[in-house]
Amino acid sequence: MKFIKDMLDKAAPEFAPEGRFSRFNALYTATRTFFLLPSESLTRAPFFRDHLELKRFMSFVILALIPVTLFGIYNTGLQAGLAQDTGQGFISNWVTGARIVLPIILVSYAVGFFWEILFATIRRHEITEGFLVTGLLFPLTLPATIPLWQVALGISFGIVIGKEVFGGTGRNLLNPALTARAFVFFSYPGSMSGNLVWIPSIKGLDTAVDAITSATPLAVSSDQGHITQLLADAGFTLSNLFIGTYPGSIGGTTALLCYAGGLFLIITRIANYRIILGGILGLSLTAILFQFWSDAPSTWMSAGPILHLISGGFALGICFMATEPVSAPGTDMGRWIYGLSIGSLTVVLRVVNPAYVEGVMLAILFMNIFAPLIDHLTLKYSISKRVPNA
Amino acid sequence: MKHLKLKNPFNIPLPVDTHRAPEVRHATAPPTIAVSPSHFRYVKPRLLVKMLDRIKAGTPLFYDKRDPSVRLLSPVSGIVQNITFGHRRCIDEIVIEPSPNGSGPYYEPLSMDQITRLSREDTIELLKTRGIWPFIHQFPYKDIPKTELNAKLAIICLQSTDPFAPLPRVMIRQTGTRDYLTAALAIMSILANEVIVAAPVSEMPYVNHIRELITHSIHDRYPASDPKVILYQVRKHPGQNTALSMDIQDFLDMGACLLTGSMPTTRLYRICSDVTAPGIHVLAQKGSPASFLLSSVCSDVSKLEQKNIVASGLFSGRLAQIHSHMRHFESSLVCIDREYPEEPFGFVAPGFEKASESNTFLSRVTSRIYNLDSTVHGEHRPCINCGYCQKKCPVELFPQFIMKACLAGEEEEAIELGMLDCTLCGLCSFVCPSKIELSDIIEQAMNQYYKERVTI
Amino acid sequence: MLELSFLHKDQLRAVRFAAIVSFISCMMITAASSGLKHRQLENIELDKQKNILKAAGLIDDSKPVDKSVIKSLFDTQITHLALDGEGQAIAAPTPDSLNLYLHRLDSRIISFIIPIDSRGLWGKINGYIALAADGETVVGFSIYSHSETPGLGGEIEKQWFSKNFVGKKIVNATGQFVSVAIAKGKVTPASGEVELNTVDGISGATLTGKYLSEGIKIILEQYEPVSVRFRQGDYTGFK
Amino acid sequence: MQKLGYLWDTFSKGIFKENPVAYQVLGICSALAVTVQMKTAFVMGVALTSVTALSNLIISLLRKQIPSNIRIIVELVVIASLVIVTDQILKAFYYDISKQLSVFVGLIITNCIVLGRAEAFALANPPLPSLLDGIGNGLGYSLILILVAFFREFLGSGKIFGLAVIPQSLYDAGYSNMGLMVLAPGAFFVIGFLVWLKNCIPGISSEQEGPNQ
Repeated sequence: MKFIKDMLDKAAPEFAPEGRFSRFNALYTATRTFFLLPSESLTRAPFFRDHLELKRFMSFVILALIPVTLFGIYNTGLQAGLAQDTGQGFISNWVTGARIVLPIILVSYAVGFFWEILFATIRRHEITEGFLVTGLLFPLTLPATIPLWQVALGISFGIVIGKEVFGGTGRNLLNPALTARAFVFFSYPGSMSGNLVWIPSIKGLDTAVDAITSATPLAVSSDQGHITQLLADAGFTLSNLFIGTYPGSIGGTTALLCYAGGLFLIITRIANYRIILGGILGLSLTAILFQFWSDAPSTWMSAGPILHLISGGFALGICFMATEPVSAPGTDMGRWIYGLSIGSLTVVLRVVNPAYVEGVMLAILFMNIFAPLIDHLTLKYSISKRVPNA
Repeated sequence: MKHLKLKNPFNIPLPVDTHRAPEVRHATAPPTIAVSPSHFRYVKPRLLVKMLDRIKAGTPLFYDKRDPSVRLLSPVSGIVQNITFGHRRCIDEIVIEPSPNGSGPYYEPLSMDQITRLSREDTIELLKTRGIWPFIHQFPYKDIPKTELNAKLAIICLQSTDPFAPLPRVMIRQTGTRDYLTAALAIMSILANEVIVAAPVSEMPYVNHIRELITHSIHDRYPASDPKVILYQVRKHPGQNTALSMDIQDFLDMGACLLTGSMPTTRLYRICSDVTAPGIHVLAQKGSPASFLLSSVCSDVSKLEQKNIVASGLFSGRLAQIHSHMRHFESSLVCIDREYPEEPFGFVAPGFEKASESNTFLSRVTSRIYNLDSTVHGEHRPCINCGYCQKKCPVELFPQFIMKACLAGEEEEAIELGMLDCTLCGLCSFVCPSKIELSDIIEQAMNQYYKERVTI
Repeated sequence: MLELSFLHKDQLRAVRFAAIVSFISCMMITAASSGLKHRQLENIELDKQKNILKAAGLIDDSKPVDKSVIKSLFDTQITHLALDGEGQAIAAPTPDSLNLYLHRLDSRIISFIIPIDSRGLWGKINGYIALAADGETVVGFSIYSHSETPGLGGEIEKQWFSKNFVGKKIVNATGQFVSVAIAKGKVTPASGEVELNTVDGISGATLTGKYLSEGIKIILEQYEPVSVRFRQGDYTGFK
Repeated sequence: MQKLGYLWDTFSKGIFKENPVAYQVLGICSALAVTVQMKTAFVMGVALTSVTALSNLIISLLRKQIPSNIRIIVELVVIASLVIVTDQILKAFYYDISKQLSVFVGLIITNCIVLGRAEAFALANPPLPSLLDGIGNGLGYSLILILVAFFREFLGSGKIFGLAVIPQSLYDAGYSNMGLMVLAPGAFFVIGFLVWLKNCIPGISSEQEGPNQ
């Protein structure tokens, strides 16, 4: 540690305002504060500040995401192996998965970081930590066969259009990771949906990642039978939907680990529990309502709350995407409304809308847009409950 | 007696004095004392003394240009040794060297009977001539009250807002306190329709003999004893927003001045040379120098210069230079570490030893008293709307929205959001993970609004 | 003359001005409309002819085709017929009559072209399907208007998709009518679909395929009497 | 000389400084609809430019005669007639494009740019500057339209003016067209992006002395 500190101290004058690389001060500060948490002395009240700062705030989201990512890597390898009867085995699943998933994560981080540094340098502000989460969340929402250039383009769009055009972190209306995903989803529907994209081919790994046919649970449909039975026939039992060992987006399949991560974030109070609980509640209530009224047992309309909760990336969305504080409402009542609406919209989109069955993404983005309005109304309401102050 | 529950208290354990009767040290005469005009918020002072003037206790030092009848009197006799100026040439300190044989001003003592029969005009006149009027606060700005004001409510809390302020049990123990309190309450009920006297629950066993004077019991934790927090909890209609309040020591001094005819010249200070210890009570001249007070509890004051010396609490006080003097409303000195090492990979460290309100630190599972330090712990970042500030606001505001309105210059929106209810307790700034000076931004906006719109 | 004295002088002026301006505009619009009507109708007709020729496989849309080529090809090789419900040609089209286009080369019927009007995922799909004179083999397919998602359902207008249809049969091995269906994905021996009656679908656009399959089936069922006659070699009324 | 400078200013203002789409955010509706291909965008631009120029000219000529109480109606009658004639001409001579433009040519009537220029400029200025103002604003609109269409057609279909410019080998290597650009939201993003760029780059923007101050 001493060595790093010495090196950083030695380099400091070069990045100082009159130094040679003063333009890249943001980069220097980011590097330094990564290794050494800064601790400037206070000159104004309050003379004591909480130890929690944004780096820690964001790194705890990453901590919660690590199991999901690891499982995603394993599952990618597992699915590729299962589909092709090659190289099945615990170790080889990891290796195959890592060879497919790690490049996606690396590209996402590298390209996103480039934009962050560029804007921080031009606008002369610090590099913000929120990007660390965006850069990991985005790959987790993608299918494993996604071409890397589309990852790069997607994260660029998410960072630049989703965040920087509004003025950077703290001013963005939309969740940047989801904006990036929505961009790829609508721009390259061929690589984001359908049944060709979920399982990468191992044989083609050395040249280009190719794909093998497989459906996602939300795309399961038929004319007769009950949806639970249809899912089971297609190989989606409750337990593997919950654990996540089925083809799907890299991080979106494992409801178990996503909810565990969500619980961790609730306990550490990094995520607001109102959004997550509201989402689960809204989804369950709407699912029950649809189940009650449904006259089509073979569709997702009659799937019931449990199936809706554990499939289609809802867990990832509600625990990690919806809880992004900047694009969520800032009042407690607003957060309940926001969560409930996301949950309920998700089911509506899955059941009623025939084209975009993966409804979580659209539900969250839609409610992102409404967050300022929710804030406005809930603030008005809570002000009306107060004794006026003037 | 009603108990007031505090919604969002400060939860980090602070050292508590568990002695039934803590020790009180009496400090000898300080070399100099000072009065600070800039300490009185909004006052536009016009000096009435100059350098090397020989003055008596009770001589007016300055008056307020907004209302010349509001004057501040010298607490001691002596020679004006120095007048220092601060930022924008506002008068920082009027330093007085006390003469050893100077005696206090003597007014005619009043009996309880006379006090209760005073008219409103006479009371105000009396308080102004005896120099007590500037010690009364009027909400929501904590300005000196306007003479024509007819307050609906007055709030007196036996403990100052500051978590390190002298304990009520020490003050109440002093001789004559009960009478002074009764007299001061009588005066207050002339000025306001209703007077609330609040005491923290933990102090209740020690103030039994004045129990019937107390109307409300409050939470122990910071900032429950802030009169504005109490006001928020008890108020019923907007008319009560202009409530009056006084620091408990000033309040007792007012009673003493009326009953005995002379204004007490000493004040009780609590001095903590280390934040992890409860500190020591010191009775000293009003306006004593910080170094003088510290030397009475610590043998080697020069060692304390390594630390930040904070006058009047960690949350809303000021950074005191060791040679500066105590200001009028200040009643504590806390020494806190100035440095905190640049922690390697601090953002993922488990954090066993950190005093924090965040559940991301393992120290949250114990309730030990951890060392505090006065550093930022991080870097300034844009607001991410996490809502931690509203979880800490004692008057249930939305500090982040008010802050944004203030920065955007939307005064009306900020006021609609309840900016004027802000008690400036500093908990929002304390808890903010983006290290935004919320409290500071709101205070500036409030002051600016008051100066530009309310007073002319 | 109308009595206008109740109007103020200014108002009178305004009315007069408005009348003049309106008159001039009317004249201008009428002139443009009637003067260009002929050309416009011709354009609409030409567009329709082009789409029919495309379905019959006579022109390739990837290159711009000259107007005169379309005209001469259509005039010499395509005949329009109106049919009643039983598939009998009738002299004059009625509102319920079916439209049919015959592709003839040297008085030999090569194919007949049926207009498609189907439901899609987001809106209507319009196009033409051409069947060979044997009444069962598809020889051409073209879509000229739709509102499907580009890149997904929108692929139906692409050449690779149209080419899929060529050579497929609308009857099964035993000669029963089954229509042509669009598969969910690629048609493989393993997928359980009859290769003869199924074309490759568009990955990710299952619903567009489903609706279009249904649409084609409904249309072909309507024209089944015609197809049957072709299958039996009964060309009466088509000559 | 001064006269020429004034005329040039009148003309160029609409193209850059006070571009109706990028600066005043007018005429967005058609900009979304007709910019999938550069060809349609170009024809739409030409149609709008000619309508704006002619309507400005005609209204400027009539400006002293038009009674003020019916001036909006008169302006609308003039614009509507011009639009209908334009639409008829397109239908007769450029049928394919007119089919793609569908109702949007007809909707030029409601395009705020045309009526806006007639109201704001032509009613108060002599014919020549009005004509130039109309052409300038029309060209400004066309410029943005063609720029947007360029991005949308190039990224969305890999073509420029209908000619494939992205080689097949690139597609074989894994490249694919950006479907978002073909959808209407694609135009939103491109226009928003252009406005952002315009506001970022000093010199071509009059934002500094714009309505904020």
